[in-house]
Amino acid sequence: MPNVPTDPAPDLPVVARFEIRRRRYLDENGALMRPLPDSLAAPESITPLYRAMVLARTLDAKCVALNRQSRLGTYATAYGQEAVPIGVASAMRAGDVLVPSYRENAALIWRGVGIDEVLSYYAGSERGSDWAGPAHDFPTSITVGGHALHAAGAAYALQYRGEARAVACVFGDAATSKGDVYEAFNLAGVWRLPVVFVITNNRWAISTPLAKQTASETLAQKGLAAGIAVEQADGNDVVAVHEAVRIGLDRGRSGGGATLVEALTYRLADHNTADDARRYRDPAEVRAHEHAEPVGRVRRWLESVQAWSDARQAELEAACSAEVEAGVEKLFGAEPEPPSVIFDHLYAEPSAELARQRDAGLRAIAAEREAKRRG
Amino acid sequence: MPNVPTDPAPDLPVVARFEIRRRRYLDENGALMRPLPDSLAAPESITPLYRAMVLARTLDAKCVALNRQSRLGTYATAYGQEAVPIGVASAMRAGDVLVPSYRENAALIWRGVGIDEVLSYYAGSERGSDWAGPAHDFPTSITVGGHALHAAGAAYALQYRGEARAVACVFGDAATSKGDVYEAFNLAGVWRLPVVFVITNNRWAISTPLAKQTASETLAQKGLAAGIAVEQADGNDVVAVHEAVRIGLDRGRSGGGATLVEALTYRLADHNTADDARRYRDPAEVRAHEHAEPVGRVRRWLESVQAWSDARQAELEAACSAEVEAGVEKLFGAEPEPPSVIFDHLYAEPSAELARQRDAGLRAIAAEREAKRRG
Amino acid sequence: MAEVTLVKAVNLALARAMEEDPDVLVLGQDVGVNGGVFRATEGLLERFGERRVRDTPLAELLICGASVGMAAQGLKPVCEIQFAGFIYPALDQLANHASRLRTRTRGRMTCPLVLRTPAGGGIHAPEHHSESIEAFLAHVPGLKCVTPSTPERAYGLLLSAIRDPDPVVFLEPTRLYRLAKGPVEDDGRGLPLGRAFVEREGADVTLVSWGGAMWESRAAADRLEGEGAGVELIDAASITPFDEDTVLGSVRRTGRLVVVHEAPYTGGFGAEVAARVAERALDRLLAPVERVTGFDTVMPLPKLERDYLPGVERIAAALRRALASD
Amino acid sequence: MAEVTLVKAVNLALARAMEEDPDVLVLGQDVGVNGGVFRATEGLLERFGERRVRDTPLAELLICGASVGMAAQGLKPVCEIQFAGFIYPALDQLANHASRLRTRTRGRMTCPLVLRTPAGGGIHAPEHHSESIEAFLAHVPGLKCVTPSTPERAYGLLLSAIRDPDPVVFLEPTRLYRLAKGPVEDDGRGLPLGRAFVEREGADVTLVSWGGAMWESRAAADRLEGEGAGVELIDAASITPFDEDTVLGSVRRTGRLVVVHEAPYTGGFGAEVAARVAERALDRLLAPVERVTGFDTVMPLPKLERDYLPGVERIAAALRRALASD
Ligand SMILES: Cc1ncc(C[n+]2csc(CCOP(=O)(O)OP(=O)(O)O)c2C)c(N)n1
Ligand SMILES: Cc1ncc(C[n+]2csc(CCOP(=O)(O)OP(=O)(O)O)c2C)c(N)n1
Ligand SMILES: [Mg+2]
Ligand SMILES: [Mg+2]
Repeated sequence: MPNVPTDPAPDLPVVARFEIRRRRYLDENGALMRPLPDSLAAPESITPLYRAMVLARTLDAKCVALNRQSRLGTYATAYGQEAVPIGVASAMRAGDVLVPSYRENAALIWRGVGIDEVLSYYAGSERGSDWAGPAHDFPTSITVGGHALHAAGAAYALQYRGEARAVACVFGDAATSKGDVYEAFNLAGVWRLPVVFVITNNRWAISTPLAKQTASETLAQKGLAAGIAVEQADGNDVVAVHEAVRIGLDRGRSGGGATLVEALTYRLADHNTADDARRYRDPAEVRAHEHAEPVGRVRRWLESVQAWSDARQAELEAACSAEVEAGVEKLFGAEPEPPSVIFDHLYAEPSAELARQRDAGLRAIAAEREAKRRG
Repeated sequence: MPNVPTDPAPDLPVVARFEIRRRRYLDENGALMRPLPDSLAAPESITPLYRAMVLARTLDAKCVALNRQSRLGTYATAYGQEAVPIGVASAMRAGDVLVPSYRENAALIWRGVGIDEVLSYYAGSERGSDWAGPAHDFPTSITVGGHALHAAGAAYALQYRGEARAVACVFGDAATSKGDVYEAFNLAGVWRLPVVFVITNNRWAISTPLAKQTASETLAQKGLAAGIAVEQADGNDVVAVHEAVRIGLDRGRSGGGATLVEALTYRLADHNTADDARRYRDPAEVRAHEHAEPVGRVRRWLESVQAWSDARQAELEAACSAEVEAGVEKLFGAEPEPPSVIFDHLYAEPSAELARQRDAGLRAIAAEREAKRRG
Repeated sequence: MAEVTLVKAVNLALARAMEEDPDVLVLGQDVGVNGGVFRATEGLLERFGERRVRDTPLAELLICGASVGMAAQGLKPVCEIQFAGFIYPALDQLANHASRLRTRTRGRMTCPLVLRTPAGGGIHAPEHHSESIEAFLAHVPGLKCVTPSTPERAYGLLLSAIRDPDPVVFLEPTRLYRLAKGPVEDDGRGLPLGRAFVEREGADVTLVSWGGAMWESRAAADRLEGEGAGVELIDAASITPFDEDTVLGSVRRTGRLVVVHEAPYTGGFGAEVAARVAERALDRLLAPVERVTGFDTVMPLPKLERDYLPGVERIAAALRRALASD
Repeated sequence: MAEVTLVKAVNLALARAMEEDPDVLVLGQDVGVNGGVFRATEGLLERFGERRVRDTPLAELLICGASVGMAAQGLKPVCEIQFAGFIYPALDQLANHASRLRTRTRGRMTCPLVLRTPAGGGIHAPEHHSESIEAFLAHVPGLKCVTPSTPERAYGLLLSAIRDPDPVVFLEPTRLYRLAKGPVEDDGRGLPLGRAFVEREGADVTLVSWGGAMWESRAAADRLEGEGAGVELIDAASITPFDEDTVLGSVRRTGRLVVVHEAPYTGGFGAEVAARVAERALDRLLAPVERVTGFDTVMPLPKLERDYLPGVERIAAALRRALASD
C-alpha cells in the first residue's frame, strides 16, 4: 500500500510510522457506512446542509447561463463538489475565519455573504467583497495557494489574542504543489496554529490530472511533512467533510494545533466557463463519477429515513431559484461603481501624486467614455 | 512513535501507511552495528574517505585562522559534519552532477575542484567557480534551498538525454522549510527524476534550532509529501551516508526515481566566522555531541581492524596540511582579477549600453582607485 | 504569405524552434494536451511528444527554477507562466539565479532559458491576470526582456529569444493574441533582439510604446496624422537591451516624446525612456516628456479595466500637449 | 541626547512601537534570542516575550505571507527579511496581496504590515547580501517604501511606518548600520513618510540620493563645496510616496540634477526622478540630468564591490559635469 519504492533495507530499524485514514458516513447510494456524528444524527440537522448544496447548484447553473448570455464574466462552478464548501462552512462557528478559494461561493453564502455580493466579482467589480457578512472572512483567492499563508497568519492572530477561534482555509489539489502552501502547513505545525486546511481534491487542475501534480499517493500525507494531523474524507459526503473539519477546528480552538483534511471529490464540470474539458478529459471518466456526486446521496438518505419527499424537493427548488433570482436582480439592479474607486481604496490617505493622478485620470476617463459613447 | 496528534478516529479505515528507517554502520565508538556494504568492506576502501574528512577538517581550521587574520572573508566550516560531503561525493560517479550548498567544499574538492578554486569565493571573487574540475557541477548555493529546483531541472536534463547519470543535491535542515525545496521534491517525485536530495540535518540554522523549523518528527518524512523514497542515515557515519546516497543514485540511474536522505549530524562550530553561537546555544549541548563526531569513529574502527596507526595518522596530517598550504598559497599568489570582469560575464554579447557602461565604468573605477591610493 | 494571429505566430515559432534544435523543450501548466490556456502550445504535444512538451505541477517558482537547472545542463527550456501576475515567485529564480549563472561561474555555466508569459490587460480577466511587469524585468541585469506587438515580430523575436545564449523573458500581450493579425512567413528567420521597430515615420513628435499599448498608440497616431501632425511611432519591442539609438535618434529629430505603457506610472519603464532623453538628448527636447500609463493603482476588475488602460483619447491628448508646447 | 548607531535607532524604534501598541509584533529569522544577525532586534525577546518576538522557519515567502494574514486580522506585524536579496519570493505576497487587500475589499480589510530588510552593499558579504531593491518596490502600487540614512531618520521613519495603516517596506542600509551615528531622542516621535530631507542647501546643483549612497553623496557634496559650488543635498528617504515637491522645487532653483543610487542603472528609481524632472521641470533644466548608479551587472563579491558602488569620485565628476554644462 505505501507508494514508497520497494524498501531498500527492510532490516533497518523503523524510527517513525504514519497512517492515513479515510472518513465516510454516507455512501454513494445514501446508505450509512457508520453511525452519523451526534450533531448530525437527526435528519433536521442535515436538511440545512442539503438545502445549501441545492442552493449552490442552482446558483452555479444560473451563473453559467448568465455567462453564456455575456451578462457575467468567467465563472467557476462547484458542480459535483458542493459537499466541500457546505461541509466546511457548516462546521465553522460565526467567529471562525474562512479563507476561501474561488470554488467556495456557497461557503461564503452560508456564512452570510449576499448572493449579489458574491457575484459582484464575476460581474467585474471588487465591491461585493466589502460584504456585510463576516468582517473577518477573507475575499476569494484567485492566486492558487496564495491564501494558505494568510490562513496561517490569521490563525496566529487568533492565538495571539488568546481567542477560542479557528481558521478554515480551502484550496484545490493543484494548490498542494505550491511551495507557499507547504510553508503554511509547516508554520501551522511548528506554531501549533488553530487552522484547518481543506484540500478540495477534485482530481483536476484545468487540464492537468492529479497524476501530473504529484507522485504522492494521497494528498493528506502532504501534512506529514509538517507534522500536523491529517485525514482523508470522502469529499462527496457532506457529513464526512463537516465532521473532519469540525474536529479540526475544535482541535485548533483547544490548542491542539493544525489539521489537514483531504476531501476526495471530482470536478464534474469544465474548469470554468472559459474552459472546454472535452479537449483533454475522457467523458467516460466524468460519467463514471456522476453517481457519486454529493447532493443526490443526501436526498437518498433523507428519503430512506422518511425525512424528504418530492413535494419538499419541489418546494426547495423553487425557494432556491427565487433566492438566486433575487440575488441576481439585486446585482444587476445596483448602480455601477464610479471610476473613482480605481483610486480611492489603495491607501488610507492618497499621496499627492495619487491625488494628481485621480484628478487628471477622472477627467481623462470621462473623455474616453464620452468618445466611446459617440463612437 | 508517530507525532501525529492522538488519532481522532482509530476506527476509520487506513488507506496508506508509511515508515521511516534509519541507516547506521559505525557507532560512535567505531564499532560495527551491521555488516559494512560490500564496496566499503575492506579498510583500504574506507581510508580515502577518512583521508578526505581529515583534509576537510584541516582546510576548515586553516580558513577560520585566515579569517581571524582578515585574509579571508566570512567562512562556514563543516566541522563535525564532514561525513556528509564525503559520504555524498564518494558515492557519486564522475558523470553525476553535484548541486552543493556552502558546506560542501570538501565534496567539491573530492570531485576535483582545486582548494584555491574553492577558497576563491571566500577570498572575495567568483572566479574559482570557473573551475577546472567537473564542468557540470553547480557552484555553491548561497541562497538557502534555491538550488534544489536546479537539481531537479538538471536531473531532467540527464533523463531527457537518456543518460545513466544522476544528481546529488545537498542542503541544510532549515532549507526544508522553504517552499522551493518542497516543490523540487514534488517535481522529482512526479517526473521520477534521477536525483538524490541530502539534508544535512545539523539541528541548527544560525540561531534557530530545528524545533523552531518544523513540527515534523523526522526530516526524512518530508519526502512522503512528494511520494519519493526516503531514508534517515546517521550523518556522522560516513559509511551510512555513502551507502544511502549510492543506493539513491543507483535508483535514479536505473529509472527508479528520486530519493531523500536525511543525514543526522550536529553543527559543532559556530554557524560561520561571523557568528558567535554562545549567544544562543548551550555549550553543554555541543559537548554532548562531541563524541559522536564523524572523523574519530572511523579512525577508531580502522584501528580496531589494525588498518591504522599513529604513524599513518601523523603522515596523513602532514600531507593534509601541506595540501591545504599549497592551495592557500596558490590562492593568494594569483594575480587579482581586473575590474573588467564586472562587465564581461553577464551576457555572451554585451549590449551597446553595457559596453558604454564598461568603458566609462573602467575609467571611473581607475580614478576611484587612484584617489583611494592617494588617500 | 499566411495571415495569422499573434498567438498563432508564437505557436509557429515554438514548433520551428523545436524542429530545428532537439534541445529545445516546452514546459508549463496545461501546455500539453490542452495546448495552453491561450492555445500557444497547441499541437506541440502531438508533434514532439511528452518528453519535450511537459505539463508541470502548479508552481511558478518550480517552472522557472527547474528550467534554470535544465538550461545549466545544456537544454533550452521554453517555459510558460500562465499569466504574468503569477510570475513573482519565479522572479526569485530569474533575479537570483538565471541572470547570474554566467557571471557566477565566469562563463562556465550559462542559462539559455526563455520564459514566456501573457502580459497586460484588456481581456476581462480576474485579478492578477492583467499585469504588466516589464519594469521589474528591466531592472534585473543579466536578463533580456522582449515583447512583440505584431504576429511577425512575435515569430521572429521568439525564435531569436530561444536561440539566444542567455535568459530571455518574452512577454506576449494577451490583448493582442487574437486581435493582432498579420502575415508571417514561417521561414525560421529571427528578428534581432535589442532593436526597436519604427512603424511609421514622422517629423513632429516621437511616440514610443510596446506590447498591448501599441494598439491604442497606433490609433492615436492615426488620429494625430488626421490632424496634420507627423507622428513617429516606435514599437520598442526590446525592453532590455533597449534600443536607445533608435529612440533618441527620433527624439533628436522631433524634439518631442510621448511614452505609452499599460504598467503603472511610477517606476514604469517609461521612466527609463524619459530619463535617457533627459540625460542624452536634453538639448534637443522642445517639450516636456509625456508619459501615458496605467495609474499607480491596482488594475481593476473588468468593469473598470478600460478606464485604467491608456486609451486613444489620453494618448492623443498627450501628443497634442507635446506638440503645443515649446 | 544619546549618540547611537543606525541599527540601534532601529532597535529603539521597534521597542518603542511594541511598548505603545500591544498589537505590534516582530517576526523573522533569528530575530529572537540572537537579536537578528545585525542585532536590530536585540533585547526585544527578553522584554516582550516569545509571543511578540518570533523566530520563523527559514522561508521568506512564509514570513511575508503570514504577516499579511496577521495584518488582515488587525495585528501589526513587523517582519524582517534577513537580507534584501532574499526578498524575491516575498514580492509575490507584497505585490499580489499586501498592497491590494484594501482595494480588493474596498477597505473592509487592510494590511498594516512593515517589512524591514537590510539593503545595499559594501559590507564584504557573499552573493545576494548586497542588493538594492527599491525600484521593484516603487513600482508596486499600494506599497510604501522608505529608507533612512541617519539614525534619527531610522527611528522616526520606522515609528511612522509601523503606525501607518498600510504596508510599508523599510530598507535599512546595511553599510550604515554601524557607520552612521547620530543623536536620537527616544521620545516616540515619528517623522512623516513621503517627505524628503534637505540636508544641505545650495544654489547651483541638486544632488538627490538615498540609503547607503547618501554616505558618498555627502562626501561628494563636501568636495564640491570645497570647490566653491553650492550643492543642495537631498535625502529622498521616501521612495514611495516620493516627495516630488521638494526635489522639483530644488531643481527648479538650481537647474541641475544629479541622482545617486547603488541599484543598477537601467530601471532604477533614479530613472523615475529624472523622468519627473523631464516632465514637470524641463523648462528650468540647464544641464542634462546625471545618474550615478550601480552598473547594469551583478554586484560582485567583496574584492570588486567597491568598484561597483558609486564612489565619491564618480559622484563628484557627475556634479562637475552638471555644473559645467549649460
Ligand atoms: C498561482 C497561480 N497559478 C496559476 C493560476 C491559473 N489557474 C487558475 S485555476 C488553476 C488550476 C487550479 O487547480 P486546483 O488547485 O486543483 O483547483 P480547482 O480549479 O481544481 O478547484 C490554474 C492553473 C492561478 N490562478 N494562480
Ligand atoms: C533564502 C535565504 N534566506 C536566508 C539566508 C541567510 N542564511 C544563511 S545560512 C542560514 C541558515 C541555514 O540553515 P540550514 O539550512 O540548517 O543550513 P546550515 O547553515 O545549518 O548548514 C540563513 C538563515 C540565506 N542564505 N538564504
Ligand atoms: Mg483541482
Ligand atoms: Mg542546519
